[in-house]
Amino acid sequence: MKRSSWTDYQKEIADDNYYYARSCIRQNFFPGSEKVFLDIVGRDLGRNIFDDPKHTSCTGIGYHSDVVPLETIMTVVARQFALMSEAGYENFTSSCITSFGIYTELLATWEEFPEMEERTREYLYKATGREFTKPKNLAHTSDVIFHHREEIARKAKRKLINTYTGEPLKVVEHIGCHYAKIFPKKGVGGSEFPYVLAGMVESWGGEIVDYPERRHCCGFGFRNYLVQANRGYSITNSHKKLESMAPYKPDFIVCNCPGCSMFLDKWQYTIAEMEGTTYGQNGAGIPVLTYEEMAGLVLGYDPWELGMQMHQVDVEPLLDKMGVEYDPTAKYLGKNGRFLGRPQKALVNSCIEEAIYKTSNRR
Amino acid sequence: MKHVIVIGGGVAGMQCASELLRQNIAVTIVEKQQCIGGKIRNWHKLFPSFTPADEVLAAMQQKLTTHNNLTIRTGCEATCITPQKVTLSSGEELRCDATVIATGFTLFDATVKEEYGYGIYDNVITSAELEQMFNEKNVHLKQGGEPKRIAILHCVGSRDEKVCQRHCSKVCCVTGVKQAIELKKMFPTADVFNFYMDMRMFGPGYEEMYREAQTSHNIHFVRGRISEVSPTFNNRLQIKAEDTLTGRPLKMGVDMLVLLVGMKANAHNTTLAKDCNLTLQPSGFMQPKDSFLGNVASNVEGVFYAGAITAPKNIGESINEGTAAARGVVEWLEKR
Amino acid sequence: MINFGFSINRARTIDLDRNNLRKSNEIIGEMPELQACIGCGSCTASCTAGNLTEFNFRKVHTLVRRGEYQGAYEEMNKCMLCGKCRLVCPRGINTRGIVMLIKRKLGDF
Amino acid sequence: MTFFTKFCIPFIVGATVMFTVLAIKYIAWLRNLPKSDWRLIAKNFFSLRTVTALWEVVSESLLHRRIFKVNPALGYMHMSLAFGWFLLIAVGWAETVAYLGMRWVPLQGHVFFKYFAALNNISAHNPTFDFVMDLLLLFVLSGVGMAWLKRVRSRILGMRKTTKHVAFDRIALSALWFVFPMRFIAESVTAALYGGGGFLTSGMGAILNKIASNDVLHHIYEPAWWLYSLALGVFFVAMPFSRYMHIFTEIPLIFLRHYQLRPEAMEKSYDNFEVEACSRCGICIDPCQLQSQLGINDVQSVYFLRDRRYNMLQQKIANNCLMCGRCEQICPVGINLNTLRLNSRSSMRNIPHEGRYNYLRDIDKSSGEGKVGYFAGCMTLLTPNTMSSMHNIFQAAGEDVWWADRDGGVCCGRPLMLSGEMDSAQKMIDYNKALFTKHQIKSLVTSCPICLKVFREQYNINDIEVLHHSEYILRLIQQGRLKVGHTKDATFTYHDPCELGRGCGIYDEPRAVIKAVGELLEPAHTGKNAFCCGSSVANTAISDAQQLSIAVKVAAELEDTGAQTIVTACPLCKKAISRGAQRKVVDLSEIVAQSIK
Repeated sequence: MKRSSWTDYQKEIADDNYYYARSCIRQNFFPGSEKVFLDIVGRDLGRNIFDDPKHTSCTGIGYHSDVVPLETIMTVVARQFALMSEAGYENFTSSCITSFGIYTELLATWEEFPEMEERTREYLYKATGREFTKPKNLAHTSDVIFHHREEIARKAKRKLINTYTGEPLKVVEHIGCHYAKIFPKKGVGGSEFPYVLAGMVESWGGEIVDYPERRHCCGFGFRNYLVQANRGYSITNSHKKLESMAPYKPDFIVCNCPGCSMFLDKWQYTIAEMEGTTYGQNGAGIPVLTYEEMAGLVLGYDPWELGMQMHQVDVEPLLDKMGVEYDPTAKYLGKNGRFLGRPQKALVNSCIEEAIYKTSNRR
Repeated sequence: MKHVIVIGGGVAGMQCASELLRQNIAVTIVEKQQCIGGKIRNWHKLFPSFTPADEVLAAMQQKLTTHNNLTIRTGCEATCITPQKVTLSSGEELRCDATVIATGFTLFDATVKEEYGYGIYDNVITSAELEQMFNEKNVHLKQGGEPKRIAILHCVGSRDEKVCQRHCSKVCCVTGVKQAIELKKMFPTADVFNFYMDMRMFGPGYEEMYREAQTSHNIHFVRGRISEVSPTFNNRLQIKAEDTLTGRPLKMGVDMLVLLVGMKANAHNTTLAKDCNLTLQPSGFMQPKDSFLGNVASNVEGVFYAGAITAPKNIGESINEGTAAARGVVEWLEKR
Repeated sequence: MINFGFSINRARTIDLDRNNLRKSNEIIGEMPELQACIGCGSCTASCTAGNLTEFNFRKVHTLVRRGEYQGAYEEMNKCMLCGKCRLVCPRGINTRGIVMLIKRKLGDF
Repeated sequence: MTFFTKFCIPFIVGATVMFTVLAIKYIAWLRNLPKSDWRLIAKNFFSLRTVTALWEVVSESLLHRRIFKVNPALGYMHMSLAFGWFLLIAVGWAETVAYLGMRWVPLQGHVFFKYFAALNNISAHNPTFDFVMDLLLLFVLSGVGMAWLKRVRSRILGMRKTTKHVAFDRIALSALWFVFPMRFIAESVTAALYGGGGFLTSGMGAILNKIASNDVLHHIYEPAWWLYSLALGVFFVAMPFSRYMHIFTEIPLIFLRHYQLRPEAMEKSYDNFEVEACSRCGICIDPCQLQSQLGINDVQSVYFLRDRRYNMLQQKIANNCLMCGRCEQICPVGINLNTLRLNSRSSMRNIPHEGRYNYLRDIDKSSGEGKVGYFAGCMTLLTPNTMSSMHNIFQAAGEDVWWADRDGGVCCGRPLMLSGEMDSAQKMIDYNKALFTKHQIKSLVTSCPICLKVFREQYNINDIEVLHHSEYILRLIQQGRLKVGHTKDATFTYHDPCELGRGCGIYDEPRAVIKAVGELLEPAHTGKNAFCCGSSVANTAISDAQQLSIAVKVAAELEDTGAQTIVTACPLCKKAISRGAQRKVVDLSEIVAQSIK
């Protein structure tokens, strides 16, 4: 296979001075990821990034579930932009794929229908007394990591390599529908052969798995999950994806979108409970990482600092493969060293408590 | 002696030239490629009779070789065309009494339909490449070996607004059926699937060939456009489509995917239209003066069209238009 | 196993790699004319049984050709063999023969 | 007196085997007859039917009257073999009686009388018997000669095609062909050595005496009788397993048939008599349009019965029949070929399926009423001209009509029956019967002969009179309720639909109706001999192109009459013939509706 088409889909990504917008799902389910992103950009890469406490949810989940009207979300988005300008930034970066999709969509809408932008300005002013400027550069946070991937590679403490065999780790990447399927030109590599995560994986020594359902939705699908009666549809789609990738025996899945990380991870547990099927090389599930976690591991962060104990599928087998040093007993310790309790044992997080992790026999 | 410049040395241009020569008119053929013949040169056999393309080409060339009043200028393009003068890309100007534009079409670039994986996966090929393989008598998979299952996708770059090709390229359906039969004859145990949106068997013998493909060659026809192509674990191509006649999604692994690339208007047409005051259709093909009474005339007196310059056409129609254009030129010259 | 109140749906996709096409090939082999169907729907439009039920001859035989046999025998059993479809088929397919053949191949006689 | 010598053994063994097998077969078949059939036999045994049956045995089994009707040469051939041989046996018996008086003589004594006469030194010859026996032998030999000829060139005997035979048939046939020539030779040699014999054997004996020495004749004397006995023995052994089983089977069949036994929708023991009474004469081959028009050579009734008898019947053979009834109509043995084929199909395909057509339960949303119910039939829905014509006719006659299936109904069940699925067909029959009962109609008119046949034969709706529209229209005209104008220069020809003519015996009514509106010109094949249109629902094997090919031929013959319009009385025939015709093809109702005054 000749993967060259991604070069047709290049986008401009700001190099420094980012205004950071958090993600609802990520900060709740993968809080370590957002923390480590700020650390990587601010500390490791020495770039300026502003985490503004004033910003809110973009209301994208509500929008895609038909409970937030277009005018409302436009005004909310306008307020985020206003906050950005007020803080003196021009480069907007959002942690959430859906937010990124929303921002892209609304900027495009305003481009096509200037009268809607005018109306939004009016609403925003009436509601908050603020005025906004559109960002000069809009990027998803994965774009930012992608932009700096070579620098990260230079600073890497570990590579995406199986230390038992010396082979590159096999990675399934999933970019999330709202990243590039709506506006392919706004995503690195477009939607057919997206490159934003693949670029990171390749730069850091891993190997991308191209499997038939690569472009398929993770199964979240907003109202298909949110309405309980529709959840069968949601899990069926995740099931389809997992079935399709399983023969390739991937070492882990890396996701762009917080929702996708959550569903590909947690539905593995549900599928195991519903029909007894488990995926992964030892039947203990395929670990699902956010790209921030992947970058963090490469840069030598402690997995528990990255929040990887929050995952449904145990990550220890992957950590062992990568040769990550970690304290198994510290997995469920809180910030102050207090034991937080452990989740109940289930098919996909069955890693033995006292951990007979294979730390020897490494090359 | 009158002198007419025919731009484009494909079947339409060649036929037009030979008709004009018969009327004692001197002709210059301006051809972009290094030799005349046009796209038929790379074609293997022509539907629906499976006539070797060589035979048709040789017969047409035969008509031209005997004439002294013919000049062939290969390797050059016409940049400006008026009834009295044709400017070549080299800057050279040729004087004449009338011009015929027979520059045909451009094959659709299949890489634009990225989801079909052309240029990405090894065994995704275009219909034109398949003809080339037929010509070389060497149809095989990139990794070697014979295909066991082949999919042929119709309407690649036709009837697709996503790639700004609204029009139907007219000949691909028939070509798809023809190539399916040829493949089946070559690999009798292979399964051949045609994915179509509509089967437009407009010409004589076409429908019969279609039926023949279905019942005598057991070629499968699935009504539905392939949506995406992905590699599979065992190095095949997985294609997805909707089998619209059952209303169910369909997927399967194939060894080879043939894309029936459509006819695109030459990019050159736009500048030609602007520089020479010719009218363009929304499709990018040139607009003939009238769809019924002026098929081969342009909106500029003394500039004529022949062949696929005005719309997708098959070989027979293009040849006929060559004749019609020559007739139009003669009438126009007599009138002047 | 835990009941979460929802289930994993069976894929609706026709998977030609998984479907066993042996019977389909036998059916087409015995009556190749079935392949001549152009999906015009005349058969179903004129169908006596289709007037009373959801029976769709065209759809069922198309599914059978794709190796989707489940329920096809039961569907074909709705046919009354009246033969109107054969009279209207523009491709001259021996539709009644096809019904009987599919039933023979998928049923027990 | 001795009536045994070694060469008799083949004959005795053969005869014993034959009679044993025959006895086993007949006893088994009779034992398995259903009670209802036995009751029929008991009821009719002591009646005139036995006498008429006896007469039919003579006229058919011996004289082959019906074959004579088909073709005199063929009739003569069959008669010479059957009747000739019978007379040889009967007169031969009389001959022994004449020579020896009324005394018991073993079977071989009668058969090889000429040999034993010489052996026992009965020297007095009876020239009358000698002459008669030789004449009879010549009679039979002429038949054998014709049979040989028929094998080589069947057309000489008026048959385009003759039967292709199986191994047993070939053995029996070869043996049979040898029996009479061998008898001729053996008796001639006897006559040469010991005198006697009539004009044939003594004549041949004289020639033999001239060309061969006494010594040689003595040498071939015993072998000749051996060969004769062997031929008989082989024939007898092969006979119950070959087509010659018909020789005896036809006799009980004729009796049983006279006692009103008939094959039915399901196979039963009586069928054995019909199946094995088939002599494979092959007369059914020629009228078969699948043969004459399409060149299909292995599906005709003779092959169907053969395959069924030897348990090698395949669906593709059983299904490939138009069931037009042209062969049944001509069959010299009078076998119910259509019914047998139907019940074979039924055995192969009838899978009782409780849940099938359950959807018929709650679909009845019919409304309206009327004394006369009109059931157009599925096919008629595709010939709306027939429906509107019927509408006009009903209106003109002031009839009070309830339309049973104007907006689509349930099939009558006949097509399913024809494919052998009797149990499923019954569900349709039950549905429609309930529908007719619900609407309290007094008579039921249909435009479709396919429906008509099943309404009449399977529906058991005795309180409702079932009429084909041709019968109904004729009745309206005769009653004066419908006034039609007669146009002299309107010429029509009429195609008899199979299900209407041969199927229901309705030939005259449509013709009477046509004559009421114009002139009727008959095609070459008409009435009982009318062709099938080729699109019969009974056939699920032939292709569309094959159907068309038959239709073109049929249409051409109809057009040859010179009539302006082709009339038929079946929607399927109309559709089929229209495809092959240049001239207008209409339903009977259409010409009537156009002529209403």
